[in-house]
Amino acid sequence: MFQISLYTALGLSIAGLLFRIYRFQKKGSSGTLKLKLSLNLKPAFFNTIFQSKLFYASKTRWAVHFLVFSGFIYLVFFHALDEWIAFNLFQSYQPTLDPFQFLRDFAGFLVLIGCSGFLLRRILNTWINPDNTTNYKGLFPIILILLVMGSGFMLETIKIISEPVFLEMVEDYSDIDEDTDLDHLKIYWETHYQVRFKKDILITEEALEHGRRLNTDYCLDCHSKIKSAFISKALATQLDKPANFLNYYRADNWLYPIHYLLSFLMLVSLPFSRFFHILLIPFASAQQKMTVRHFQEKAVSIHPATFSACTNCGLCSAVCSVYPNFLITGNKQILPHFKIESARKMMAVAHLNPKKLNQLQLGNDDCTLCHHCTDICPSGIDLQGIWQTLPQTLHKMGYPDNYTFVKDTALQERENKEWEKEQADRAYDLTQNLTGRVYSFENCVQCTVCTNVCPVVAYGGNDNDMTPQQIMNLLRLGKKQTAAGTRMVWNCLTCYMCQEHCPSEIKVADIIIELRNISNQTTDSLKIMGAADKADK
Amino acid sequence: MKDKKQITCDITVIGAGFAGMVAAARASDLGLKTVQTGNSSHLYFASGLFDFLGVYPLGSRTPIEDPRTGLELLQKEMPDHPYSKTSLETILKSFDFLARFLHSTGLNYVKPDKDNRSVLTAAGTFKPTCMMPETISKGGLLKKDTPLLLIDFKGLEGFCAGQIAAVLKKNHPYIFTLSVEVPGESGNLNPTYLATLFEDSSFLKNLATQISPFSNKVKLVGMPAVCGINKSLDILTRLEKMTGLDIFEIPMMPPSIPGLRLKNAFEKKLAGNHVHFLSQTKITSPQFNGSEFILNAVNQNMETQIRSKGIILATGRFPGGGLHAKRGCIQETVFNLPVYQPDERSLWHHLNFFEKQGHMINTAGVETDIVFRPVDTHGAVIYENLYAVGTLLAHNDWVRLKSGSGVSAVSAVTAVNDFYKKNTAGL
Amino acid sequence: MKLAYFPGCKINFYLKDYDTSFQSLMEKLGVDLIQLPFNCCGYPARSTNFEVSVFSAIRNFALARKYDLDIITPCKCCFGQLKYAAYQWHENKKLKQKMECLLADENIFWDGKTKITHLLSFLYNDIGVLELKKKIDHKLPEKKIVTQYGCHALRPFTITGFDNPHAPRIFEELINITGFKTVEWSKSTECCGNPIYETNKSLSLKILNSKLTAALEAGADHICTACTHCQIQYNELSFQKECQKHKITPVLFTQILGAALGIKKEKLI
Amino acid sequence: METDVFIIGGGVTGTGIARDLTLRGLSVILVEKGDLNAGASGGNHGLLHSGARYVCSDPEAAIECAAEVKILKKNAAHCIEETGGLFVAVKGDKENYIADFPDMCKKSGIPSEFIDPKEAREMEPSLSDETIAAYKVNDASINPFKLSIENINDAVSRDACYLSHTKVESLKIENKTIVYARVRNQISGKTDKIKAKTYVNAAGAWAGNIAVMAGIHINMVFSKGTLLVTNNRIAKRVINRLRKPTDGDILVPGGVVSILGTTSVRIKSPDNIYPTVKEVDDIISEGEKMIPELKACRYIRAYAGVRPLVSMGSGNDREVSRGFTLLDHEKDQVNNFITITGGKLSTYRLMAEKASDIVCKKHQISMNCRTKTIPLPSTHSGEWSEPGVLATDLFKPNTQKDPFLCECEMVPTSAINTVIHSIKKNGGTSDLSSIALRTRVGKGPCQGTFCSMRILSHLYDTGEMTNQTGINDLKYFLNERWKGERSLLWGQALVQSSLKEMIHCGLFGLELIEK
Repeated sequence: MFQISLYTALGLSIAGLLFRIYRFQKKGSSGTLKLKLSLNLKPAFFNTIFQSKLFYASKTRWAVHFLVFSGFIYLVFFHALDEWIAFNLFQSYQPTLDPFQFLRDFAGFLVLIGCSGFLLRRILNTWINPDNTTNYKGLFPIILILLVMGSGFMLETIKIISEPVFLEMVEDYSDIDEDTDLDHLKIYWETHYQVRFKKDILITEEALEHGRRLNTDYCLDCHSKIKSAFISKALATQLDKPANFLNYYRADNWLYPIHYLLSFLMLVSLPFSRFFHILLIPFASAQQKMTVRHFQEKAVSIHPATFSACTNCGLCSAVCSVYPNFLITGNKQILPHFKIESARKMMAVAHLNPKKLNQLQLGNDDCTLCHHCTDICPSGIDLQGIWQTLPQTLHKMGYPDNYTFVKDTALQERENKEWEKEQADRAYDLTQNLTGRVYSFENCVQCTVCTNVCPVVAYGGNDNDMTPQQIMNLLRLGKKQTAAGTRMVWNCLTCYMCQEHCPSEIKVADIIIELRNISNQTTDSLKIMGAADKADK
Repeated sequence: MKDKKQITCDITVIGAGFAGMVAAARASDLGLKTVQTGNSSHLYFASGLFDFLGVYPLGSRTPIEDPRTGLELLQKEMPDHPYSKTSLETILKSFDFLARFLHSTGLNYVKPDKDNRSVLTAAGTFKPTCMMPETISKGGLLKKDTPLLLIDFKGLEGFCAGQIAAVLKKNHPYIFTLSVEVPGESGNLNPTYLATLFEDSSFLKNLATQISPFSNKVKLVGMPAVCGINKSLDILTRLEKMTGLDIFEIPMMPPSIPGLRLKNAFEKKLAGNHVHFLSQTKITSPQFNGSEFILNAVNQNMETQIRSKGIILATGRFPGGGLHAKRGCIQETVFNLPVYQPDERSLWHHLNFFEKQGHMINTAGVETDIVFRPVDTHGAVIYENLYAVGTLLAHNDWVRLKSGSGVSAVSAVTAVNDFYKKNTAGL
Repeated sequence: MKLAYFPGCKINFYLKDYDTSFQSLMEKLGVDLIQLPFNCCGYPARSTNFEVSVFSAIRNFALARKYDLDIITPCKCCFGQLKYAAYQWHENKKLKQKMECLLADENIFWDGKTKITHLLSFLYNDIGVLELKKKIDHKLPEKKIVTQYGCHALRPFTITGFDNPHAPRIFEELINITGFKTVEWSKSTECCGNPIYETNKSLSLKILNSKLTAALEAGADHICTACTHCQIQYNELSFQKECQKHKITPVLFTQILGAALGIKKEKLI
Repeated sequence: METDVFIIGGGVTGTGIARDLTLRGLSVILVEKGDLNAGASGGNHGLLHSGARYVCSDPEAAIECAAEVKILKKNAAHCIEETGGLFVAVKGDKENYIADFPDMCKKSGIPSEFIDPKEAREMEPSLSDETIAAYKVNDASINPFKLSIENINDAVSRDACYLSHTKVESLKIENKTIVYARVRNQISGKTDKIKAKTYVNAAGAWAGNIAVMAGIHINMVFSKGTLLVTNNRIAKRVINRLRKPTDGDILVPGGVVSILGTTSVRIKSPDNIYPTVKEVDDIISEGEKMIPELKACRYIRAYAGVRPLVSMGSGNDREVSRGFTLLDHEKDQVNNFITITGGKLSTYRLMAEKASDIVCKKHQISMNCRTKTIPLPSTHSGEWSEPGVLATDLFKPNTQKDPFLCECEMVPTSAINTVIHSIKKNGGTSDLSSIALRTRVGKGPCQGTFCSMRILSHLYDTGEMTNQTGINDLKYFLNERWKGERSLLWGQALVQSSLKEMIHCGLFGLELIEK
């Protein structure tokens, strides 16, 4: 029974692993995101064993996380795999002997504290959390661990109080045959090992004394006192009353499979749940980070597996340079830990909700490539690398940046769109509204000085359409949207030469910049409309 | 709440047009601590030619040969004209100062000789002027019947060699034209960019090769005034060497490159002389506390309080913003000085745009005493150390008289000199 | 003297040596820089969303205000943007109200008093050229160098008030004390082309090239920058084929001044 | 030259008649001493009256209008902008007029709908807050230049012949019929005889002068109207002052500008008229009561037209009927000569129809008028006369290939070339003025400061011009512009014109050039 479930679990888990890897490779081969072999192992090692990056990012989080990590590792080697590891390492190893008996409990204890820490944080600061789906995804492993631990401790407790288990041990490890000796040992174990027996035996000094001697003879050298298993002991004292009942039904026998089945469930879910980050973080941290030169040479490639290393801790968003953009526009897709989630989905299923993708494109446009997110990411993901490659991918999928979008849409299309009205109605009172007020451009005397000092006009060549002063004229002629769509407006360097040189002191550059604002809003609404249409289809 | 600042100085020049620049130049030259406000970009409208007196009396069919004789007559007949407040030598002195100052910046002007020179313009007409950049000077020596090559550039609007040739045909039968294509430029070429191209030697070579074939037909070559922005003379001489021909520039519509050269020359040098320049800054609520002026120089983000002994008002006319015309009347914009002007708007302009007598509005302006200090209606000086110079001055239709630069220069220099004389003791 | 150090976004990843050299220069001049969790100056958002751009800047001001510090930045873009935002904040009541509400949500505020200064204006106005000159102990060789005034500090003058926008001087004066000799060139106040590098690379590089040619015509060995973006743009030299033909190298002002002040090389890169 | 019908005058009426007759199969020659719309057809609001304006002063004219407008909106839609119109009264306007207005409209069958002043101000934010009453009517704006150009083009396409700059010098009369007309080309000076069966005098304000050549006296009354063009479009709709028609009480949107008018001044002769400073001031001070913005806004130019009215002997010209006058001179002992004058832009088609009917009667042609039914075709040479047209439909993404010659109104080189082509096709000369007539050139804020020079040099470049007349052409063109500017030169307009003077007099010294 145990064997079967163990091997099926192992099989499943390995199959899953292979499946994930296969998927990654397939995605990897698709365009910009290629597999990259150049590894740097040092950071990978430290970040895996000591979670160094998390340590720099947030001490408390590191502490909590490390409790779970260390405790869990111990249990894996000195409890789950003791037959292969513990016994071979220490000849004297016995799960029931100190220090191992104590350490096991202690490790379990650490894991418990850690996990409750996780839960606590998740309950406390909810804003940092992504939407519910990932929330649940984050919870699943924690619950599972807690269950495993719980079942483990229960199992131990039950064994402690169980009479049958006691008798079996007596069978196996002693040659006591007289009832009196057995009774005395029972007395001793009842008092010192908290075993609960069906019928009470009256306790006498010498019986107890005799029991102690028997215990030293037969038991002590492979079964330490249970006070070292401090948690189970505590539990055992709680289970005083139902003890007989439990013993009668041999609770230990059916608790044991629950325990290992839960553990096997963990094993199976490894490739498919948040557990996966245990393997992915080392991998991600091992990936070589992008440098300026990479981008210059456009030799950027992110391994898709790194996307999945994200644990949605949200630390990146807390340090994001364009966080204020999110505060005003409210587009979640500006924040890194949302972006990577959608990016991951996009990689997984190419047909993500168009609205979402559009949002992602718009959000990602705001990124200033300040590298803060990559610096802080505890999973060691090269986030900036991703942001920098994302536009190409999105463009391929039909979500170009605004510049390209405007370049490819005919100017006539921009005039007299229904949204133009609402945009006109939307009071520009928060901006200077230079484009809306005649006096800001009517003083133009057509001297073309602005045009003459404009570097874009000078070097733009065939890429030019309108000159700055023609933009002023377009505005006078009431063609705001046309003006907003011109190459001039979008190629403008914002070098303010025109404005500084204008004899009529017209705020030429400010006007052009405001036009680009308007054009961006126009483009956004065009895109959103387009995305909505796509979504309907 | 704007950024507040305080400056104290000897003299403040309000206005960064031609007159303003001359005043600032003179002041800094005399070692006065100078602050200048205004918008220097109006120099883009300057032809780069310095007129003395081109036409007198108004209505005469032809320009005058010798400005001196014209001046004498003018001083007799127009006692209110700025020139009548000064003397020939002062005028020549100020021209001389101007030439020296500009020379020190590497912008060479030819010294005026006795007679006016008539410079060929883009319209094919001749403009009587007194001083001109050396790059233009050879155009002022244009003799009848001299074989001439005119160059224009494809895409440079408002300048066509054929047009000038057609207009000149009567007196200059031997004119060849050449339309140069600028490599890699299909469409509209603006003068400034074209001028920067001249600073690229490969472009120059290319141009030379296109001109050279004419070297056996002509001696003289005329081209639009776009021959480089910096070191224009060097570039021109290099081109002359390459082609073995005499070459001159022809001034054209604004934005004018000779004007731009002036702008750069003045700005660089004045900045070097530590003239504190507040660009695009307006003077509001000027006050006089008996000993010094307290000016509020305001722009978008800065509010600078200037405490200054003297003020040179060189704000120009309507384009410069020195004068503002309401529907009914004309006002001076900074000190709201009394403005001499026609009685009603119907008198401002003639029916004929090209009226030789000129439009009455062009004689409007600020009236001053002999050192160009504004006077009130009774002819009394308004402020001891307030001077008005340049086109702001009344009774000077500079457009028709072709006397713009002359009046600006002489008034600016005289004013600064006067201030200097009176106040050096205190400095 | 204490100042809040506003590095700007790009410096961290693209131009670490500017970061380090700037910091060690300030250390040398006895200025201690306080690192605050600043966000983007808002310049990039200026052409997409006016409100965002202003708010980003104001949020930084508020942050500095929290510690009662004035801000210094080595980046001309950031300088210009922060100035610009401050101006808008003072001009535009409605905008101001909205910003104040948003700040209140994070319980910070700004009273509009925080000053923003750029490296150059700081050295020129607050330290003073003569003061610096005294400190210089490692005169540099007389190399010909041209200056690159970044656009956004210089223009619009009526907002930044950095220096005479048509004939600026302070950069030259500051460089000339190091021993390097500045030479006149036509394009010192013109844009480097970086703002459109991402969107219209070819044009951006054309502009860069035109500047390099002009610099060579002027006979310069180096181009000196005091702006993150300009330097990043000039660093293109080493990536772009068409630029490599120009025998001219961009240098950071902080590095040459640092060297002149005798700061060790490794603290400058 | 010989033809069926000889038409004098290239205004909307003349061109309208030309089209009407060619549609009825007659051959036509049309002469114009200047160029298209040189007279009142060019010097008006470009307003397509709903008729409401005349409901009290002249009801039958009002009814005429209403009927005609319907037809035009159907047939000449591409020359018309359906702006809709408002009649608004402000504090101090005559209460009883306001009160009677709706019934009077009803009487003449003109739809008008009362709107609450507040609502009116929402529709037209520029309206004064002292607005006390407002009525909605279906006025529209029409582009008279395009109208004439399209009319004549359509006629020419049916082998009509249009001679511009051709003046009628005399009419030769033998036994009660005109035998031929002697005409002189104003530019070349060549004279020519034109024989025709019928002679139509559509010379508008100059109809009297023509009639005299046939020894007929028409008692013409000339009423000058001055109008102002603003720098930008101030109102979406036509805005009329709700009161007895008088000065400065209509604001008509013309594409991207607004046109404010008008005055009515009795003058002796229709020749060389120009807007005076006083008129301009009057118009503005009246207009600003209705729309305060008009006080501060920048004006580009002013122009004047002459209303040719045939007097019924009374005093105020506004009393004289705006209905047209059609005279068959048979009663004056000249059988093949008719005169059509007066009337309004809105009713030009009707005038043309009525005139043509008589002509056809004389030619024993039974065919009825077809302009009622056949729409006016749209040709390309017309569209450049439309304000801001380029910026909308004809915007070329890359003007590098096709630079603007006129920056203010964005007229590219290609447009100038097409126009030059069409001028030459109609036997005209491609000089600045005739290009300006057919395009927006020189109509923008700079009023020819820069475009004049640019286009001139383009003409030389392309070899359209070779002799030295160019400078005189330039001077003439600038002076024409000047007539429109001088009366409203203050503020920024004055700045612009001083710049113009600096360039063309200061630098080029054009004032010293002799003809």
